[in-house]
Amino acid sequence: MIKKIIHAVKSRAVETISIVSALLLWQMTADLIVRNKFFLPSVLDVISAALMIVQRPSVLEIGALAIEIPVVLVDLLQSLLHFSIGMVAALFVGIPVGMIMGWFTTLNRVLDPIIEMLRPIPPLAWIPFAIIWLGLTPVSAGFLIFIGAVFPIIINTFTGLKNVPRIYVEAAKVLGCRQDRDLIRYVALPSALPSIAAGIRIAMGVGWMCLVAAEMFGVSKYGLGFKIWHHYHLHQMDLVLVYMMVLGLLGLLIDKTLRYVIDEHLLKWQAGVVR
Amino acid sequence: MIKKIIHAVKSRAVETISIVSALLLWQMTADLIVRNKFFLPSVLDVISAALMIVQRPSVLEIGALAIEIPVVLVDLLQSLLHFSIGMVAALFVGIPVGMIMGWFTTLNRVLDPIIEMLRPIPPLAWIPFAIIWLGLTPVSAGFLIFIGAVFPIIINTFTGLKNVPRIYVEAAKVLGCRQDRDLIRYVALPSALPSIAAGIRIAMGVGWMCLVAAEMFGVSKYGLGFKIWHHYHLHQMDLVLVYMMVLGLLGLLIDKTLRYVIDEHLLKWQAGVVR
Amino acid sequence: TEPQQKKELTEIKFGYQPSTHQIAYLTAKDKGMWNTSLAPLGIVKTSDNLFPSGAPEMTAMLSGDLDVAYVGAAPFISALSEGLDAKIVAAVQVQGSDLVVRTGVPYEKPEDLKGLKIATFPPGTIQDTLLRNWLKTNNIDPDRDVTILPMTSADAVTAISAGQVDAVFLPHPSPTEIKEKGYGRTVIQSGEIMPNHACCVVVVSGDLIKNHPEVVKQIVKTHVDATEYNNAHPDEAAQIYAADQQMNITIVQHSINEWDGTWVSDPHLIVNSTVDYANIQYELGYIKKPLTEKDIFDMSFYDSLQN
Amino acid sequence: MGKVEINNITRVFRKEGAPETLALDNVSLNINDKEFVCFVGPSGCGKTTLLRIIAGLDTPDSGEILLDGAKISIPDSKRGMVFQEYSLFPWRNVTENIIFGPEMKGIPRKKAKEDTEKYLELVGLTQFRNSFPHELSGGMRQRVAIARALANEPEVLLMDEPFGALDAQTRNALQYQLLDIWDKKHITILFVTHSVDEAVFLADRIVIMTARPGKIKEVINVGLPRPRIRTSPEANQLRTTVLKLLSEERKERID
Amino acid sequence: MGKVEINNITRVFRKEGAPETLALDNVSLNINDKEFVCFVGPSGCGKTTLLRIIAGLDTPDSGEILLDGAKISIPDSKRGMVFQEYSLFPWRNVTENIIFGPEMKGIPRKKAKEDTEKYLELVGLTQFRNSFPHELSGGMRQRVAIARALANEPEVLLMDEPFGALDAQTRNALQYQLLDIWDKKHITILFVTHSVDEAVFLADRIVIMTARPGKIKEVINVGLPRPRIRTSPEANQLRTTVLKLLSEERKERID
Ligand SMILES: Nc1ncnc2c1ncn2[C@@H]1O[C@H](COP(=O)(O)OP(=O)(O)OP(=O)(O)O)[C@@H](O)[C@H]1O
Ligand SMILES: Nc1ncnc2c1ncn2[C@@H]1O[C@H](COP(=O)(O)OP(=O)(O)OP(=O)(O)O)[C@@H](O)[C@H]1O
Ligand SMILES: [Mg+2]
Ligand SMILES: [Mg+2]
Repeated sequence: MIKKIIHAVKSRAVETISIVSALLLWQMTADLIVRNKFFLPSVLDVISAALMIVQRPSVLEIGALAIEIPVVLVDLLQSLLHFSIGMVAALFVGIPVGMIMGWFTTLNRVLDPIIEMLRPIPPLAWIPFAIIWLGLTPVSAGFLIFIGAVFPIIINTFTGLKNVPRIYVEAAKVLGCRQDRDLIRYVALPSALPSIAAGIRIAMGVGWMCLVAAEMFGVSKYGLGFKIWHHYHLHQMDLVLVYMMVLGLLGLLIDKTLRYVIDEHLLKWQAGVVR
Repeated sequence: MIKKIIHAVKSRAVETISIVSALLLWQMTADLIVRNKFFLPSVLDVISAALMIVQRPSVLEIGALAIEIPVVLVDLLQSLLHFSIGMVAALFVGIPVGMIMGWFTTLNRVLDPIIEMLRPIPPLAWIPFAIIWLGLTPVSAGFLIFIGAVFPIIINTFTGLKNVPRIYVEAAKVLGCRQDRDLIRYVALPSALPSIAAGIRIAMGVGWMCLVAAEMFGVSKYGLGFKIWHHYHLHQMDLVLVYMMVLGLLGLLIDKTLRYVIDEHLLKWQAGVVR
Repeated sequence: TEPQQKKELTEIKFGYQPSTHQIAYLTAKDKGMWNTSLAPLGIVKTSDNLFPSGAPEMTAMLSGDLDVAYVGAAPFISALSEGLDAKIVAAVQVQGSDLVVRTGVPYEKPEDLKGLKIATFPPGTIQDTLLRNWLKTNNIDPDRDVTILPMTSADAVTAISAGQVDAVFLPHPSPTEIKEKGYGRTVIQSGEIMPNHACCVVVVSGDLIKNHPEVVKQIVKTHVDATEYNNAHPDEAAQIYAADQQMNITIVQHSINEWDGTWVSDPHLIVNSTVDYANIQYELGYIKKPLTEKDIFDMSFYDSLQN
Repeated sequence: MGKVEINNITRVFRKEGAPETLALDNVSLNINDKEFVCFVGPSGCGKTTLLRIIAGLDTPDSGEILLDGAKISIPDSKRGMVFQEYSLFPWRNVTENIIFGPEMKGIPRKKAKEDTEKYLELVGLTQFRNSFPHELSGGMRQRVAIARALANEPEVLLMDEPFGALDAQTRNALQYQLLDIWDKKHITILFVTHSVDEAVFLADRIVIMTARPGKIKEVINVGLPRPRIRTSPEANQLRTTVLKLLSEERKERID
Repeated sequence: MGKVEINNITRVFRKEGAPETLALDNVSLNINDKEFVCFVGPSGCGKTTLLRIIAGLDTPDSGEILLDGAKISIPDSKRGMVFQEYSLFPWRNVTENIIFGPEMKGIPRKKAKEDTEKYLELVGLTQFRNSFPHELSGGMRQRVAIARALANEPEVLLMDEPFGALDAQTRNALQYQLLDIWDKKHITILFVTHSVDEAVFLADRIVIMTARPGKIKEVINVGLPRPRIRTSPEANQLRTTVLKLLSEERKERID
């Protein structure tokens, strides 16, 4: 067991060193250069603040059930709820739309102007409409995350489908794969997967970024984003940083899981084809 | 001349119809369903508000010079300034970092954990640090845009460089292209260009989105994003929409220019290789 | 190096927010009072930044980007407890927030609020603190009996208009706007909750206070003059504000006529409510150390003007 | 049924700022059902282009292709094709590549996989059924592509230098097996090759094409009984004839 | 100088959950400077793998490659390679593909472009100098790849079935030209081919490899004076010998 851990650490030595030295650099900058807890709290400040919110209990209510857990966990679950709503919606909308646009030239011409008009409109600007249309519900927060996440998915899916090597499409056609649906499913999709996967990664990042916007207008009283604002208004920068770090770590975890699934399961064949 | 225009419209018929019907739908929704100028101003409301800001003059100061131009133009220039600072920085940081990470496995392992930690931290959460570190300057606004734009560029550049077909790299190597720098420049870069270009497109979108966040904390008294907040605080939804539309149209223009340059000049060779 | 610093001071940087509370700053600017009064002291330039809320304004002050801030007392207090070197040198206004209940929601007495959703500024603000205290004194548990939602004023107005919240507790001019559009009615004003409670204040950086007291004194004097001018000419004040914000003049005028706020400059008026407020914040754990009158105020400039 | 009529096919590749390339110039040819036709001709004369047009992958500038009398314009599974370049799906292993066609026809994967074995044996790659294309040698990839095309049981099989990357022995063995399948399944085969030997061994008719612009220079009926003996005098004579015709084409170009 | 020593090279491809593939089994061979060596062997026997290892593109599990006595492990421009698969850069047109090597050496583009003409003529593609690879036929692409390798003037040239996609006439012409260049530039050539004719016409020595696992079965000295006559009795006899050796290999595999 211990050996296993040692082995795991060893095989991750580079990563570990990288993180540790980044933290050291931060601590030293905070201690020796900035020297102002408000401008840049040090690692230790952040850790002690983190311990505080881990110990502070809160009550999670699910229906009639009420469980007492650390407040940061409640925030985390709340944010994950918002995030999942937005991401699932973005995936369900973005991938099909991107595929349709990448495959059918005419539909691309129809959808492109509308999408290009909507795309630059920032998630923040949608807040009033989210309030009006969807109310102060998790769906409303999910909507803002959706807005941020859907366009990267569309663009990278589109790019992936545009760049399917011609030879594969032709090979499939002469093998009797005639319907666009099948061509997309059996040829374009696997071939575009690296690009789509990168799109989803970006979308997760942007969506996660939008979480903070999504939780700034009163959809809930918990949430990592909500707490960032909360503590920011109170100028408690150490807690702001703790929540930023939790947000960062959770985002990292989500991203790593995604990459693991993609690289190990979906793109295994790629290893030998690319450099 | 007129013939030319007619021809241009004709060749863009699908796009035109698409936009016109979207506008019609909007007008009808506003007039017949929502029926509340505050919740959803109609197209006509927006147009009349647009006329207003085009006519309202303002003064643009460049150094000692003071020119009187419509207020919306001042906003636009201010926003473009912020946007350019952020995008240029994102390009200068994102492409090299993405290339280095995509090419050198060890450096990828060093940089990846740090980047993955920073990535999910939302631009909004950087506001306090932007103010503290960079002050109330356009650079500060640019920084927030940079934060939003740099990660999509890194990820797509990384993905592009990871997926360079092995045969091209090997062909270059036996032709005497030995240094990593040259391999990247002459092989990996052109081969990864579609993916990098998609990353830049996404980054421009996200950066443009971040503009609204970047202009919400007092770096300037002009700017499209600033004006969205401003009019929103005054509950002038028609003007909010006008500015959203200007933002959208300008974003569209930037994107189209980018795509034109990429498709016509950089990726011309692609046409015959892909479907 | 201190005398050198003294010589270098040629510019004063102001921060303010888009609120009818702070018209004094705009009046002084509009009338050129800042420039004329400060020029003899070697100030050749005044510049300002407009902030949507107090938090970034205080952050900017912390990083040294602002010399003078027109700001709410609340964000100032929390910034102070986090190490900001600055003091309140004058009041700007007292009272001026309303509890507005949505049209169609019955309200007779505070108990009627039970079970409702109320939007107000985020925790730590004057509005949030006042509202919670008032609910408590009326035997309503602010955490269990009602749902308090933290929002910006714009979001809160949108939310009440769309029927997403039942009441809002906001500073002017938002209550007037809601009323004018027919979405709600004022049921209680903040002056009834806590008379003469502090709201906006003039904050000056410690650096300026220490190194350029004569400049600070002149700033306070100009502020007092502008406040007096506004009180004497409320319609013109409304016009100045509406012009600066490109806002509908009638709403501004109605707001100024209806609110229970008062433009004042005497910091003594708000000492008690501000210190009380700081104590409440400390008890809530929102700030880390208790703050005294000495920590918060420097009345010497205002007082020296009176003699 | 697999009667192919090639009627006056012309194909020009145009490109801005460059002289246009006339790849096929008014090519006409009738191919009977169950016929085995080989195409030979100089590099770049339009053989691939012709096959692509017959497959429905490219459209001629003028002329038409009739399959059993019906005009065709899009590809379908009746006309299988083995491409000149590597065309295996890199994300599918050997077995999955071969079952692609059957899968499209709705045959259950399990059944399709069982059927695969036969074709894997045919091309001598049973051991590599789970390998991905990038793990195969060039010749092996080409063999998988042949197995994939055969597994789909087309009526017309278009083969673009299918044995080009194979050593003489493997090539001979596969020639026999191709003839065997052709005989059993009654399919029409259009076969591009650079090996005159191969053409003489396989074809009912040999079509010799001119250098660019590609036209049909001559069509030669082989008419030797099968199984053919590669070294027979008749075969040798035919070979010489074809080579001579080809070398005329050659002269006009390099050196 | 281009003396290549292949010392005890073994290469195994391993893959989880599958039997490992022994591609090269203890292969040793010394190739003299300016020698022309042809490799023949059944498909999948490891010819490409061997060439890749010599080029420095793959690392052997054991053994080493010495070039003029120095151990090599990474590719450089001294050892040029013509790949079996299409390897032109799709984003560069024909001329730009050919000047890639010279460009890497720092030769000005303008000068490099002028030098290109010679090689374009050699492979008969002057007309296509501005075409992109996707606008070329299979054989034309392969010819560009040959021109690209030659333009780089390597000391050792590794050619993996370079003429596989060419018709007999083009092939013959290019064989002459290759010999000409080899003679003039004094380079060492390692040439993989499936055509025994070609091997007999070109090689100083012919290396015959066994089926997988690839070993050297036999090395045959050709020893015929050049220019050789393809149909001479000596050539015919040699051909027969090589074919016999190859067919032994074949037997153990398909059918
Ligand atoms: N997509 C294309 N764009 C432009 N020109 C093309 C294209 N495809 C083929 N050509 C041209 O058409 C001509 C015929 O090409 P094709 O591929 O049919 O030749 P081929 O007979 O198959 O030659 P090979 O034996 O070398 O494969 C060539 O000159 C080629 O340059
Ligand atoms: N990357 C790889 N991964 C796994 N196996 C491989 C890989 N490359 C080659 N092989 C295996 O090594 C063996 C030799 O392959 P190689 O490409 O060297 O053959 P070859 O002699 O060039 O054949 P051909 O004449 O068909 O091109 C084959 O069995 C092949 O499956
Ligand atoms: Mg061809
Ligand atoms: Mg090979």
